[in-house]
Amino acid sequence: MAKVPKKILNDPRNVVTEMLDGLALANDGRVERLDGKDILIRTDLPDSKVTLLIGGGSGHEPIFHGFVGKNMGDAAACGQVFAAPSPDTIVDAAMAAHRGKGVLFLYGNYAGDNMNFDIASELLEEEDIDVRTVRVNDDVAAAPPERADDRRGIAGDIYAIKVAGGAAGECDTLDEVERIARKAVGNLRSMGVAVAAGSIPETGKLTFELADDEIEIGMGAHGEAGIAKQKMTSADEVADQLMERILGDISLGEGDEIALMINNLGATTMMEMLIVNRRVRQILADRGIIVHRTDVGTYLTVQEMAGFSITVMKLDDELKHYLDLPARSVGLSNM
Amino acid sequence: MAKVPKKILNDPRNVVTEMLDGLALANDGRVERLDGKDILIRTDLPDSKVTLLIGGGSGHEPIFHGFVGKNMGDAAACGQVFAAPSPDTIVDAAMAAHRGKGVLFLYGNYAGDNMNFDIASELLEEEDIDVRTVRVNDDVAAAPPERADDRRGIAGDIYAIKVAGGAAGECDTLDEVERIARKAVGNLRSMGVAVAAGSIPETGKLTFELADDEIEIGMGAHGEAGIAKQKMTSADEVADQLMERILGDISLGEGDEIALMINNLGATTMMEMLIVNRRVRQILADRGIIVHRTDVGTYLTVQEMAGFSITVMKLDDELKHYLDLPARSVGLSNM
Amino acid sequence: MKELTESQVVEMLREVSKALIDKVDVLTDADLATGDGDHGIGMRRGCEAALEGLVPGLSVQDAFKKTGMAIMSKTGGAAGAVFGTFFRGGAGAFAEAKTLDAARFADFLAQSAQAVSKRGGVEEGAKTMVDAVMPAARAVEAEASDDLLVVFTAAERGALDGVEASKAMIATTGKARSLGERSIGHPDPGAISVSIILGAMKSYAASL
Amino acid sequence: MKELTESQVVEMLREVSKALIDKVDVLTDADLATGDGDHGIGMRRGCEAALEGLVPGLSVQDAFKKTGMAIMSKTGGAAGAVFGTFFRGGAGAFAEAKTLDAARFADFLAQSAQAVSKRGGVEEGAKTMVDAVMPAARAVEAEASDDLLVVFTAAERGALDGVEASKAMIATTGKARSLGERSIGHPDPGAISVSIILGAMKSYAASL
Ligand SMILES: Nc1ncnc2c1ncn2[C@@H]1O[C@H](COP(=O)(O)OP(=O)(O)O)[C@@H](O)[C@H]1O
Ligand SMILES: Nc1ncnc2c1ncn2[C@@H]1O[C@H](COP(=O)(O)OP(=O)(O)O)[C@@H](O)[C@H]1O
Ligand SMILES: [Mg+2]
Ligand SMILES: [Mg+2]
Ligand SMILES: [Mg+2]
Ligand SMILES: [Mg+2]
Repeated sequence: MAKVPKKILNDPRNVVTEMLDGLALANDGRVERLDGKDILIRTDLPDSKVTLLIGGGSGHEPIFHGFVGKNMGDAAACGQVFAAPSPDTIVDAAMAAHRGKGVLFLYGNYAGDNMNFDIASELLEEEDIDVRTVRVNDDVAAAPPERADDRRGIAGDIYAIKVAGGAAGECDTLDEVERIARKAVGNLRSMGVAVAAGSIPETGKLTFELADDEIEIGMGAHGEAGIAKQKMTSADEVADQLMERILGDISLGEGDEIALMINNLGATTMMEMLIVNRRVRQILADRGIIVHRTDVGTYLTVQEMAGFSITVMKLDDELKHYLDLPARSVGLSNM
Repeated sequence: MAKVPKKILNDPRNVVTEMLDGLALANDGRVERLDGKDILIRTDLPDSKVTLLIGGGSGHEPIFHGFVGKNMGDAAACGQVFAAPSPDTIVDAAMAAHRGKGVLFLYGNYAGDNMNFDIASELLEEEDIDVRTVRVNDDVAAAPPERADDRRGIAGDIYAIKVAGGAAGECDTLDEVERIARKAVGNLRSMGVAVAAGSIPETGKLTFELADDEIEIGMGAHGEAGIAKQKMTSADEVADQLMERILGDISLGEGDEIALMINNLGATTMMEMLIVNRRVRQILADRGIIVHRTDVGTYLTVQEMAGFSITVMKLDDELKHYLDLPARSVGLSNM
Repeated sequence: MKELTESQVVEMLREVSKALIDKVDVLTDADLATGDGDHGIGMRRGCEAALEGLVPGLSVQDAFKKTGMAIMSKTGGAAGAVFGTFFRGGAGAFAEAKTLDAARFADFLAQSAQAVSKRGGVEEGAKTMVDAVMPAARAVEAEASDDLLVVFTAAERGALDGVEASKAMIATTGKARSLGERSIGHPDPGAISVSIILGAMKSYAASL
Repeated sequence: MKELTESQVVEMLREVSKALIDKVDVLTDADLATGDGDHGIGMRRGCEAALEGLVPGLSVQDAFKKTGMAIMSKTGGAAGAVFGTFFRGGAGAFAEAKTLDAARFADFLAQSAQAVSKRGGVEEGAKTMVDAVMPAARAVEAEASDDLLVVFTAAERGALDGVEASKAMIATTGKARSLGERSIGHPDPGAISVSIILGAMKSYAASL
């Protein structure tokens, strides 16, 4: 097995707690940890609002803990690295963030997350809190369209959070927020490529192996297998492969508008992503697809995995409105 | 020599051009490449303003090309990877961005940048354009205080650009913008630590070597040697070492306010930086130093180098005002 | 022996927790092969919490429930939910009981098997821990003995058969799902944990 | 031979460019040892641009200026500025000249040495290409020959001595500065480039 990355850490078993402390401090007072739990919550929650609860395993930085704030998540329930949060964490987060109008759970579609959030949702119903669930399943590599419910949630999470967060900020009912979040998720398609593995600090082991000249097209956000291992190839060819799959999965034509995200899985240079963006834009321009906004950066990593993913969200006026609402957090806009 | 990172690129000799194309496209119309040159320039430049020209070698992502926009650089002159831009590039950028009120050159203090910008400045004077130069020299590891002019510019560049950009947006005279930029630079101190090397795409070679259990404290932004190589140690100890040097170099006491940046040199996880932030905040709290704002992210990399730097800028009301002005660009705030 | 006292049950569940903690590397490697590599450290985290709660004086039912709650709240991930459910889901079989005997254990295992299958939304064949729990429950049922060592031995045997059988399965849930055919040949990590749990019970009974 | 015609000068500068391009790996490795590793590819970029501009019909002065301008605008970094200055800074020595002879070349080298030292803000001893240019200029002066092969040979010799001497120096400018004492033992990459330039001139003269 390949050499494990050198890391500057204290006790590897405490990474999540120490990280959440550091994150709360980095948020300049806009969020805090809830009673030392693995929960980040807004300090500026209005008295009455529909609550957006996000969450999932840690280690996919800066998601989820980095997307708590106005017009984003109201709180995040954080698990250990690559492990869904426990039902208690989710329940505690939901109860603390609840402001009388119900809670939308928004998270990536994984067996572990589904089970833990479902248990939490059953417990919250006993407390008479209205809970709805929307699962992000944007990874087109994970299953064919007819089994879209089996698809994983990857970087599409961010656009979903941004839209749902905006809706939860402005809309009056849980029904409405759920409807809009569902529309966002239905319009999201992503796919990634990995060139090198990431690791879990506590095990110190890389999560998969790739030969020196190999890449994996369609790899998931925990190193789950993708479509195929193949020989390293050019940026243009990789962009072509990913875009062919993505555009083949959603109806997009001349004049349609999209949001476009190129997300760093960890150790990839921005240079690579910008070079890929150049090709992606050529492909989109050829089809007359209009890019309303572009986000190139580090939004959902797999620790130090090298590689990137491309996300397309088809837009309408409503989605555009909520997506573009201003928001500020460690994971989003730092300046 | 260690294994070179796998990269998804096209021709390694064209990385800068392709990257700049991709970057201009990622900026959603707010910047463009100037006539296919290695120059990015705002598309929304007002008719009359003091011009802020930034620039330097490429490969330190997202600086400089990612910081062009309102309240940031008006244009960026970009060199090849780790190589200062040529005088023509600088002159062309300055001429195109000049709006009648003179040009401030703001860049990192390196022999190559100094010479190329100086030549450009001589050429621009022949065109009767008023040019001033402010060099960022925030790296306390590079030389003792009495030789501060020998210090390199590292992540302090970003705060300097942010302050000078704000000043160039609001102030009427080059004198005033220069004064404010100089104050920002005088108040900046940074220091970094490297745990693994980055590489230049065109050579495919790592820029230095470190043993598996070694780190280099004080390493520069091109892999220049720092204070010392030492054995890998804990996040808290590394934070202590960097902060001791930084705080020993600037007078900061009870009640003083700072901006704090923890900058990813490339392949480091956000987890590591947040854990470091936790310790940094303890150190600052012990001294009663107030953190006005925190920026934890990827602002100035050395390609896929692993490691991070810490930057402190001492603030007064004027610096705070310009630092906090809203700005949006690929490198800054993506949402 | 025919039954375990309350304090023996607590001791046995402590041995179960320690056995899982001891096997952290085995579980890590198994999960690296088909998943994300965190199954070992997840079970360790849960079992360390269980050890804190497993103190003398607990009833049989509470000892199982406490173990399940610790795992459910500290392990996280898929394993937290399903192993939490495993220990809690069948604990009703011990309601009011002052001892653990073969009949109640058989009941526990059968109920737990139903509970995890429901929670996970999977039947046998999906390459999960359900593939170890179900055969273990059937083996206990078939054995129809009232000797606990015999019963635990049968349970471990059933689980180990399940681990073996899981190698040939194509995962249809969890992180291994995306491997598709590439998951063939690897055992399911959660199934291995089930065999460790039941094996530790057997060893405890044998040690009495 | 005593002089080179205009077209021979163009040819010679083409050979100089090709020699630097050929040595890309040597220069990369030298710059990796003390700097950031881009000196080789930087000189290659500049020299490739120079080759495009070095076409028949250029005057002696223009051939040097064109070479300098190509390097200045395409190499970038410290080398772009100093080697651009090297070729341009002394080119005035060839003003109006129809040929390159030893006296004019000595003049060129002396003026260039001054120009690069001024541009870089450094004297000898700072571990830069100035440490190769200055001894080369002095060697040519000392040689006082009118035979170009002799002159170029002396120039290369001076530069190589400078490369050798640079090993013992502690860098006080450029990216090697921060190495401090750790820079001792490594030659300066820019000094190596100077020796390659002058060596290519010698080889060209020898080939005639
Ligand atoms: N839907 C499911 N139903 C039952 N068990 C499951 C399900 N999904 C996963 N598991 C079990 O969980 C194990 C993985 O646990 P773990 O690695 O700790 O969680 P994660 O998959 O979240 O990383 C699998 O080996 C499998 O036995
Ligand atoms: N101040 C200076 N004056 C003269 N030459 C210098 C100076 N700084 C650097 N050099 C020369 O430039 C060479 C480095 O060139 P190069 O690697 O291309 O540029 P950079 O240092 O910008 O990466 C050094 O080896 C040295 O000879
Ligand atoms: Mg997991
Ligand atoms: Mg350089
Ligand atoms: Mg796992
Ligand atoms: Mg160099």
